[in-house]
Amino acid sequence: MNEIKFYGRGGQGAVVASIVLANAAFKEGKFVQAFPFYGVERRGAPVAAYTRIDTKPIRSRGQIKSPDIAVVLDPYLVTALNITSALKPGSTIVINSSKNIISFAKNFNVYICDATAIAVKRALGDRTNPIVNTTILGALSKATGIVKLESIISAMPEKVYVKLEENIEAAKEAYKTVKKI
Amino acid sequence: MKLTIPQQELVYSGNAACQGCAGLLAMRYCLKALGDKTIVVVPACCWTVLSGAFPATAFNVPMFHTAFETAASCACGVKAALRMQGKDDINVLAWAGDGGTFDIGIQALSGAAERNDDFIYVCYDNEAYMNTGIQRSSSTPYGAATSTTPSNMFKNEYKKDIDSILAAHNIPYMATASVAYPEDLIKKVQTANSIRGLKFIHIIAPCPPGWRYPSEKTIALSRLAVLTAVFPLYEVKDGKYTVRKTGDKKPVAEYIKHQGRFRHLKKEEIEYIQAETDKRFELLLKKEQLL
Amino acid sequence: MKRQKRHIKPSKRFKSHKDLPPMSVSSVPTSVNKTGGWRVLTPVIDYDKCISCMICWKFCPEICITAEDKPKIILEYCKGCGICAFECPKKAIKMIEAKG
Amino acid sequence: MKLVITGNHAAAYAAKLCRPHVISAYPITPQTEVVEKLACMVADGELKSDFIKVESEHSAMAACIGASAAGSRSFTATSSQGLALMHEMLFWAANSRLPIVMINVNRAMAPPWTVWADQTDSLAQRDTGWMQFYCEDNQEILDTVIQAYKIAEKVSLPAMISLDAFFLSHTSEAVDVPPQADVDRFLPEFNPEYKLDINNPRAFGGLVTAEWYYEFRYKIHQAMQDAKREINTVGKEYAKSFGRKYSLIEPYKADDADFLFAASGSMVSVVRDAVDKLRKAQKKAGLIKMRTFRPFPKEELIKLVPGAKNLCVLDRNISLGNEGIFFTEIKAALANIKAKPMIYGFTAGLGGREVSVNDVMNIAKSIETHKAAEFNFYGLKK
Repeated sequence: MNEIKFYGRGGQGAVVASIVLANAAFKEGKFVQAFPFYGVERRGAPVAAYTRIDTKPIRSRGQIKSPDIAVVLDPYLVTALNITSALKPGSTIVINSSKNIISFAKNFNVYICDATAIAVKRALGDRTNPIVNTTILGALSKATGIVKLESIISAMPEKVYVKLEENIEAAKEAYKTVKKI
Repeated sequence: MKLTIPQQELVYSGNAACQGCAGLLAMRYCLKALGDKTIVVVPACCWTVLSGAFPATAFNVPMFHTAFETAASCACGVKAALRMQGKDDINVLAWAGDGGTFDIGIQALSGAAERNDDFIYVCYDNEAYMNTGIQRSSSTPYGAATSTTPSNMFKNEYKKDIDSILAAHNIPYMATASVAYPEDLIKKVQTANSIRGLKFIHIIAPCPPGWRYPSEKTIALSRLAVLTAVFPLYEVKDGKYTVRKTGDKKPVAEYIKHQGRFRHLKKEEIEYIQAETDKRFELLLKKEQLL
Repeated sequence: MKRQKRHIKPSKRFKSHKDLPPMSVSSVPTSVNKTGGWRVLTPVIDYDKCISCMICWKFCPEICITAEDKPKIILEYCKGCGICAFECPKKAIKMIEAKG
Repeated sequence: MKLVITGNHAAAYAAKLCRPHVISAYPITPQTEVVEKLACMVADGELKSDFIKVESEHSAMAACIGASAAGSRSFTATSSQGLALMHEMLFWAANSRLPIVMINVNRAMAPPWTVWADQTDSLAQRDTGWMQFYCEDNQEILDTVIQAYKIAEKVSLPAMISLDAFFLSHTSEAVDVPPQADVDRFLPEFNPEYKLDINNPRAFGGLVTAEWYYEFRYKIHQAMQDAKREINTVGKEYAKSFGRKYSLIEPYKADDADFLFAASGSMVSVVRDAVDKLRKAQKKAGLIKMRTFRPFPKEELIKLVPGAKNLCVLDRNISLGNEGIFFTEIKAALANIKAKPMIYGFTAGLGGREVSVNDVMNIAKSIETHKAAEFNFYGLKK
């Protein structure tokens, strides 16, 4: 079973990302589950969302204590929320960042991709609040291979109602530009 | 450096309000006006959550969280107790959103108004159920898209005229206010506080995620609401209307164009809003002359 | 503005039900939560243009601009809403793309 | 001094003697004389209280909550539909740990319209965190209101005192109304540690996540357990001051009884007569008066019951789809004890139907002659 935790801020689309990812895996015949952590969602405040993907029916619910994949939509959260403390050694971290900001990258597979630049270039969200969810999924697909890029693209229309084309292009670009550190 | 409003701050930073929240500013100004001898009663609304989770509080005054319908009835109980304890000098402020005032809490508010209970009721009006994710309320303006009135079925009813409803209760003082005019807002809260009985203050409170505009424009929209007469500033003291004159009205389109919640409106729908706005503003000016 | 009192981080204060008040009673100022991390854009004041009119202080929802001779922005709390920059009559405040 | 007064007026006198700062109530048959009497007492200057004439029961409880949170003793009274409308605010009061005392006249829930006695209205509120007392007569109404403030303010929980519509509310009987000075000595000033205080700005009721909500609920449960002790303690103190002793439950000729009744409300008096009659007929009958429903007196019940062969629980209520509510709770309390009597449940008197001594005798007979089922609708027009 893959357990993915999305770290974002209110308004960045972390919840939508978790659902699009689940839909994508579902289209590949997997059993899926996606849910946000319901707390104080405020534009800007830290928000968590989760996706479980498995080959057999998923019975456990509730928060994922130590995910094997972490997707960080806002690089500031890595330090603010001390993300690595919850991660098992050897798990994968995909960060929306133009530079490496994890000092002890050795016990994790760390990937970075400047999703903000890719999103803002296509006017996804606005300057004070770029929406990077679909973009980062492109990077996640390449970095972990848990779902194909095509599945993510075909899953998008169910949750992305505005600027679908730009979202698809952004995911493709992230898929190409994501780098392992 | 001369300040035009009191310097004392009774709200703490570090609260959980969204970036550019007018509701946060409105509370900041009201507590500046009332000072620290004030108890606040807050029903379910954005302030329920943004004021901090246990054990933190964004208030530097005592406050009580109460049920959605009960801002007015709970505040009435607080004030009655304080009076019986000989502490009648303590201000009681009922602080509710538009849902808690126009819809679910109107019965308790009407009761308090009819009894002329002695406290200030402030409605910070962001024109929808923002705390629960932007669902339509009776305060949502005609034409606006919300999560329950999507743009292809936008809100078809005009904003409920809560001010006239309160005025009809013949309460001693009522006023509208905007965070773009803090000096005016604070003066009105202090005027209200100098009067016995039920005082109602209705503050327009633009909401970046709810109205879909960039957070830096909160003050601009709070100003345009007034200048376009969509939300005119006025007072009603013992039935006498006093409307703040702001020169020639700006076209409503000036106000609407910044807001994503209106982006779907066609020309004739905006014209309808302009016509309605003009008609209501004319009526308000007539009330000022007649009453 | 008086310094807000330092307080223990909320979550560290209680160990069991015995430590809790009878119901949810809050007295720790929210200033223990540094909301500065919410920003995407950061306001920077150009003091050559600033005329200390204090309009930025007046319109800041987060109360994180100081009311002194020259206004200063307390970045610990600024959420980067951009109101100060937008409303400044002298255009003395710029929103830059950094946490600042 | 002794007065011949209705249950409603007994409640009003009791409230007055407790000097509530704030009364906030909405009229509803058959509670109206409570609020009317209090209104006159305030008008005549007999009672220094702010009586807020609210526009609904929901606001009645909300105003009491505001007043109590601000540190003032507060009182209200309601019945059936009004109590149901208060449901949300009953949780609000208990969870806020506010010692509000309320009279509830037990009246059947509509539709069909009815104004007569039935306990389902208050029993339906059993999980709201309110202590619940059921009174047998008008004296007990007055005495229980006074004790309830002392108990409530000690454990910081609200208390609901129920009395049967018309059988008590509108029935006049002799009631000893104690002098104000004695009640002032018995009932200390209300001075809560947690209240809205401008010298100590705190927020009450703020958001709590799964991290602590569970523990806050436990604290209320603990307070209910403490209340079991307090109810008996205050009941003894009341005997010292006023000569009438009260406790969680009250046995009547139960020590050597092999046939026990359990009943609550005004019906208890009728069962006392039936027990006396059965005793005369050489039958070892006894009664357990269920005075308190929350906190539920499980431990006391377990002490009283062994030795009895049959226990017959009378309910003027019904939990639809199950059975009488006291019946269910008493069975649950006794589930794991060894020497357990056979327990029978009888619902009777719904909607104000009379329950006479003969009815109780018939019930006893139906058990002796093994005609009774485990749960029975007594007096149903079949």
